[in-house]
Amino acid sequence: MVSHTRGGEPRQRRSPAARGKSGADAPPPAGGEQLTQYYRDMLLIRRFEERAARAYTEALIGGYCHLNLGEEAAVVGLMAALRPTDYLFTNYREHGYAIQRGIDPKRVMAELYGRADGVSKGWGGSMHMFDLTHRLLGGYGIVGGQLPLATGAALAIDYRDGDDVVMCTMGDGTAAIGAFHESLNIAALWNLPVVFVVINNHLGMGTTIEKSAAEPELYKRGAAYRMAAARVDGADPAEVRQAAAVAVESARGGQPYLLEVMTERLRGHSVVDPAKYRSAQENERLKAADPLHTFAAKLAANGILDELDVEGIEKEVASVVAEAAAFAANSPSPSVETLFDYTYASPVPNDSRRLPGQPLFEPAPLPGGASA
Amino acid sequence: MVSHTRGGEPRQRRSPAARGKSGADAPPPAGGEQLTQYYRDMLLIRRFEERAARAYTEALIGGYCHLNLGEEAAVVGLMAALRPTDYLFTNYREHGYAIQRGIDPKRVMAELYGRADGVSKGWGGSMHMFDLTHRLLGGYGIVGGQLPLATGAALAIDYRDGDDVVMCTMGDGTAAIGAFHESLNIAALWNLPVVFVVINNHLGMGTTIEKSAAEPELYKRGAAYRMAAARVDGADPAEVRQAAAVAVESARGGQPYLLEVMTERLRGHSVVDPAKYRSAQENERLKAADPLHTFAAKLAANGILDELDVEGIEKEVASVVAEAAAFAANSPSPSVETLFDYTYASPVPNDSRRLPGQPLFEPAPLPGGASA
Amino acid sequence: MTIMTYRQALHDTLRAEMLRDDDVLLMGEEIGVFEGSYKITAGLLAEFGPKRVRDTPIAEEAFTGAAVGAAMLGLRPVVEIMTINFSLLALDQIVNHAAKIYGMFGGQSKVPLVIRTPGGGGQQLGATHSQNIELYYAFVPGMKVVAPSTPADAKALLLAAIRDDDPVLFLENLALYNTKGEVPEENVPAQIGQAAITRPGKDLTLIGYSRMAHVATEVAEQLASTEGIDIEVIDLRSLRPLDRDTIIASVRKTHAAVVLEDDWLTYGIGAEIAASISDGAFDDLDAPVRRVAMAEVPMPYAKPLETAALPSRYDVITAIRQTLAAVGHRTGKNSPGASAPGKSSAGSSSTGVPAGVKA
Amino acid sequence: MTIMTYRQALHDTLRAEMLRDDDVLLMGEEIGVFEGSYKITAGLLAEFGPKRVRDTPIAEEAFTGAAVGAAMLGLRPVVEIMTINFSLLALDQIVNHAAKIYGMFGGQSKVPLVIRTPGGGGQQLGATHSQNIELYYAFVPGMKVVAPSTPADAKALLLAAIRDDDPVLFLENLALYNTKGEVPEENVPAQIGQAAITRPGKDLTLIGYSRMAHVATEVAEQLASTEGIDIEVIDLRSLRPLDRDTIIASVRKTHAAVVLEDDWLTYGIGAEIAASISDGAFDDLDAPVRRVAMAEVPMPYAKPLETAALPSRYDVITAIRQTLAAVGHRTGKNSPGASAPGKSSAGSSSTGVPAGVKA
Ligand SMILES: Cc1ncc(C[n+]2csc(CCOP(=O)(O)OP(=O)(O)O)c2C)c(N)n1
Ligand SMILES: Cc1ncc(C[n+]2csc(CCOP(=O)(O)OP(=O)(O)O)c2C)c(N)n1
Ligand SMILES: [Mg+2]
Ligand SMILES: [Mg+2]
Repeated sequence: MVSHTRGGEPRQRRSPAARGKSGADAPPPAGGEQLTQYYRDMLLIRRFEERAARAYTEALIGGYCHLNLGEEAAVVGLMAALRPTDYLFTNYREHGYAIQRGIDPKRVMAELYGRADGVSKGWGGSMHMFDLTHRLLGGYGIVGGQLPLATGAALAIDYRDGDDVVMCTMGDGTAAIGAFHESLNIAALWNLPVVFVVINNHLGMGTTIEKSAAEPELYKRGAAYRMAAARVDGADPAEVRQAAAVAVESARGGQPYLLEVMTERLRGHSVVDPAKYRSAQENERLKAADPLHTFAAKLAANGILDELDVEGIEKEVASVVAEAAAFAANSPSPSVETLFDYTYASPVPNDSRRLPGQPLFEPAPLPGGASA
Repeated sequence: MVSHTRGGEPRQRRSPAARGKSGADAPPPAGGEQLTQYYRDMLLIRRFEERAARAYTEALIGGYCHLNLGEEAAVVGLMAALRPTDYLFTNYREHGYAIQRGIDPKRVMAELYGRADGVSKGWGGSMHMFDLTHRLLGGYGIVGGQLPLATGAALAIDYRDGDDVVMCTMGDGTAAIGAFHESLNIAALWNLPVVFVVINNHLGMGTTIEKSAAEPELYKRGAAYRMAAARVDGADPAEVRQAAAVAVESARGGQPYLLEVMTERLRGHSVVDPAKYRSAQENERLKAADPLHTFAAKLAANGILDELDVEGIEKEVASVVAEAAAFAANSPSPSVETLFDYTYASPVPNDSRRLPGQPLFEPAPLPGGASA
Repeated sequence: MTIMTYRQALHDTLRAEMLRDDDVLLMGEEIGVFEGSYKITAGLLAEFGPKRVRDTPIAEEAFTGAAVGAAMLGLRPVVEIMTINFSLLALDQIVNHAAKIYGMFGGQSKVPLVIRTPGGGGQQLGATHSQNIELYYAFVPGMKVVAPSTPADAKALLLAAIRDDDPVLFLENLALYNTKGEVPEENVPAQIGQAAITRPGKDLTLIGYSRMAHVATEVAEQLASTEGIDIEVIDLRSLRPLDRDTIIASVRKTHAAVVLEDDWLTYGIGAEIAASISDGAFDDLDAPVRRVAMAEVPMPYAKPLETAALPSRYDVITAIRQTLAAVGHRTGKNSPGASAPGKSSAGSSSTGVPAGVKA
Repeated sequence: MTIMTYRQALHDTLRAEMLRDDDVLLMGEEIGVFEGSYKITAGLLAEFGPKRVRDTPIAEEAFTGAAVGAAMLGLRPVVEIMTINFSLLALDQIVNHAAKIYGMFGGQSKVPLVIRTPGGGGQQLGATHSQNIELYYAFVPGMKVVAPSTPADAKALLLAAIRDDDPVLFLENLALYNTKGEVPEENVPAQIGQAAITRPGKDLTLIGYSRMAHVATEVAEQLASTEGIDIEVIDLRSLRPLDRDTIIASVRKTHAAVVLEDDWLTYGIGAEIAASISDGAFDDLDAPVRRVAMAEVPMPYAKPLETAALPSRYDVITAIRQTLAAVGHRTGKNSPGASAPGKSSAGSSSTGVPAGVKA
């Protein structure tokens, strides 16, 4: 189901020529093949994340590691609504998005391992994946940090009369931060081609949405900016894709959009969080609501997917994930020689290239030339 | 006229005992005497500000100086709705508020002059007036800076089950800043006794509200936090007072409130702004809409105020302002000896008390005792 | 005395102060139900309830500013900002409001506020989560900044911070939470604004704070036992105010100094320490003050790069050796313990080596 | 060469770059209809239209962050933050995003962004509007920070900043906008990262940036004519990267240095300059490096107090005199121009005066 609120008229309506067909309706419902592909994509994310969790316990991955477990349908549906030339800004919980944007899982896993073949050459890690060719403009670790950036990217597209769209995803807890307000206001004020997507798993880390938002129906906040908004169930990739397509085409037409996707986070906030704050019964509910299973059941019921297909897909996916892990394990660490290579894009004199043990100035040589 | 939007139910309704009579309706309409008093108060602000503007041109006042000219009815009506024990946080455009809170105009003018008898001992100036006994908890120069502070003051009242209310005023341009969003959300989430008041003069400095807010009907933003909200015409002090009283009693009952007061800024953003960006016709409109004259006319029409009264009040006010200026002119500047007295409230060793010309360490005495 | 972790000392002190004074309340993200990102506040929500242990929305600016406002009305809020990196979002409320309100209004309103926040690095958290920016607070008049390196100081300085009437930035460190040490039973607050000589010595003054004060003591003990080098260790404890007297008095005795910091070298905390020593102990220094700090890069995620960018014990020992060698080279004495009466110009400025060559 | 104000040089350069490159756009509060709080952008909205001269809402964090995002897609935004005090609200977008994006993603995305903002003081704007916090940017790897003191440098450095592919904090100063100087017709960008010797001299090195570089030159000229003291003046121009080589080479020649800054002394910009000199020119310094800076208080509004808190020409002259006296006291020479070959320990550490006594 989808609930809506209407946005105001865009102040400066773009010519369809410049912005592409504007305000288009939802695409035709997905057919069996496409639905099967969605399932395959969801399963890939599921198995990839499970493998990442294991690699973390094996100390092959470090730092913070946040997984998309339970949000597979949302990730798949959202990414399916984007053109390859559209841009994505997201947060630290972005492995699945990277894969769905078309980045080879090998390079995603290699980044988690901190290797030179990773999408960010090992400099970013789990929270900071970036790939220009697939127009993933970054996972960001500062809550809300991606919103102003996405707004600016949309401004650049608009500035050049391009017809690409920027999608910016965030969590429900992120809707409380100032950048949310400032960014949505500017995007609406300037009719920028951007879709803000709240992945509402009703939890920050352990804080529920009721404890972080005075208006917990977050899509309703669009009204504060005369921004069109909707809420959609995130358990079904086809539904998500339909709602996202409407949002994306609205943005393409010069009307930014706020889309709220209702999801569940199957595990802790990050791989190290045991989520003790959840009751056994809550965990039961989560198991039952697992979108991977409910979606599989739906496809089975509609005769689109049978036991055998599922097994086949499992095998496929398993080998993709295994290859990714193997590739990551064999990829070299970035060389320490590169430590000073990414401070500045324009070389500049007097840039510091000193290691912690090195002096600021060469010590004067000792009398008799004995070295210190 | 007043337009309304409803807030949600307070999550945790306070006991009337703890919070005082909650959600009271507007007070009875003001009688003739009270209306005359409002007029007197408005005129005092008008003449005080005109005197301040003159003193600025005479270089008796420095820094930035923002006046309440055109907003007298809003200031008087809002302050009339507060109990003496309620708190006010406001911005840099606060001379009139200080006077209406009951602070002697002499001390307000002395602060503008930067003298020791000023409300902030000359340390704050035009933008930073503070007086604990009259519960003016500060004018603040950073746009939006007062909102989190006011929210926290309301938290302290709530923490101690007090039944005072905090009023926090701001301008329309301030509604675009992140602190607005963060503060209103927290205030509504925690049912804090605070009223946020937007003085909408439809201008930032030269930027119109239409260019700074995607939803220019700012009171509607209350809905994003399930916060009760209303908009009122700021040209009539009685109307403002009625609307403010509703807001204040709602807050006292544990339901924070967003009140938008529509006003006009008769001159530039600050005394040095010639407001070239305004058309002659716009300036004509402003003259016609001057609340001081419209309100006087209204009182005259209702036989509450005649020529003579007006003259009498003019005389009264003129002498109050003249005394204030004289007092300020004769008040001493704060002594340079006090420069290091207000860095810390709790004395602490090794606090720096060095003037710019003094060395960090006493220079070693010269051989033969010649001094450097 | 009991042995406990730095984390435990913080937890117990928060609890003790909340029991002592009803005006003390805790605010921050995930400090209640989640029991804190680093579990400092574990159990306190259960004991004191949601009124005094407040889980806030993710809104650093407003909840920190709300704590300032509450402090203006006499409460004594202790705010937790999950890591110091996120404090940038609250900086306006801290620097432009908390630190200004007492002075800007002529001393009419105190702001008894504590902001607890950990710095760190070495956890592979990447460029935005590995910064040490205590400088941003230590630079500001009106702020007080303390940085305990031991469980005992964590307790004593937290007591002092909570009872102080000014805004105090209380710097913790991810790498210190699990370190153990003796902590006295009694609740005796430390004096903010004073450094401590944690190891007396005569050959060289080694200065650090927070994690690096910890490293300093370890290295000093090691060099004493392995090479008979007698190092005096100073733990700054308070970054603002800064206790220059203790530092200068030490260097006037040892004639040499090495400063350790976990932040970036250029403009970092160590710059002020080195500048102050070079001024106050000018005639007593026998070698340039050496600084050991992070490499000046956005911190990479990959472990080998992160390790290379962070100061190590080996780096500290190198700096000490080179500094003692420089002392010997100027005083003529070669025993590491040598402490000449003062600078000799022998072969110094006459050695016409071009300065300013980067290593 | 034409004579024009610092303001005019900024205005003309912005205009010239917008004419040269369609990707250059301006964003900020009140820069269009209001023509800028300090009128730097006067007339540009009329000439280039609202698409390239964007009045933003009062939302420092989002419009600065939006400029970062636009720069990631190849535009070259020039943001105006009305005064540097308000930049605290955008600090997360600048420090955690603009300065990190190139490194954090392994060099995949450039951020060609310029942030123009004036510092200042002395305008009676009070505690929150009189700060000089360029340190917050100069401290951060990934940022470049320039601080022109003359109209010519305002032009040359702004050209360089706009054409640079990294985020550049371009520091202006309220007190410099109306100062005049010669500006070349040609659009020749300066080299970021290099200081300039604006007056050669042999007796003492006087170092400043922004307004204080201006003051330095004036004082040097005055002392040259009135007392025959020959001062070498260095204008840092770039705070990050910092050109230590130029500074050290000068001090190795003059043997004495005084550092001028408009920010607070403790942990201020001058701390790094003093620390670097004391290290790199250790054997050549004949007196401690002296720093002249603001008093460490929240800036009061009242004129007499504000004046007392700000460094004056008189303070600078006092510092120079006392430093030259200290040189004489160590070198035995008393002529201000004395430049001994290096440190002599004569009567230095033997003078047992307790150090660390605050003035
Ligand atoms: C500014 C900032 N504050 C706090 C944090 C720590 N933090 C990381 S994730 C998180 C919770 C975010 O919740 P939500 O927005 O719902 O996203 P989710 O993790 O549920 O996808 C917090 C508080 C941060 N990274 N940045
Ligand atoms: C954070 C911040 N940004 C910018 C400014 C500069 N400034 C001072 S007042 C003002 C306009 C405010 O307009 P509004 O909120 O409508 O209040 P008004 O002056 O109209 O009463 C601006 C941009 C500031 N003081 N603080
Ligand atoms: Mg969430
Ligand atoms: Mg306004």
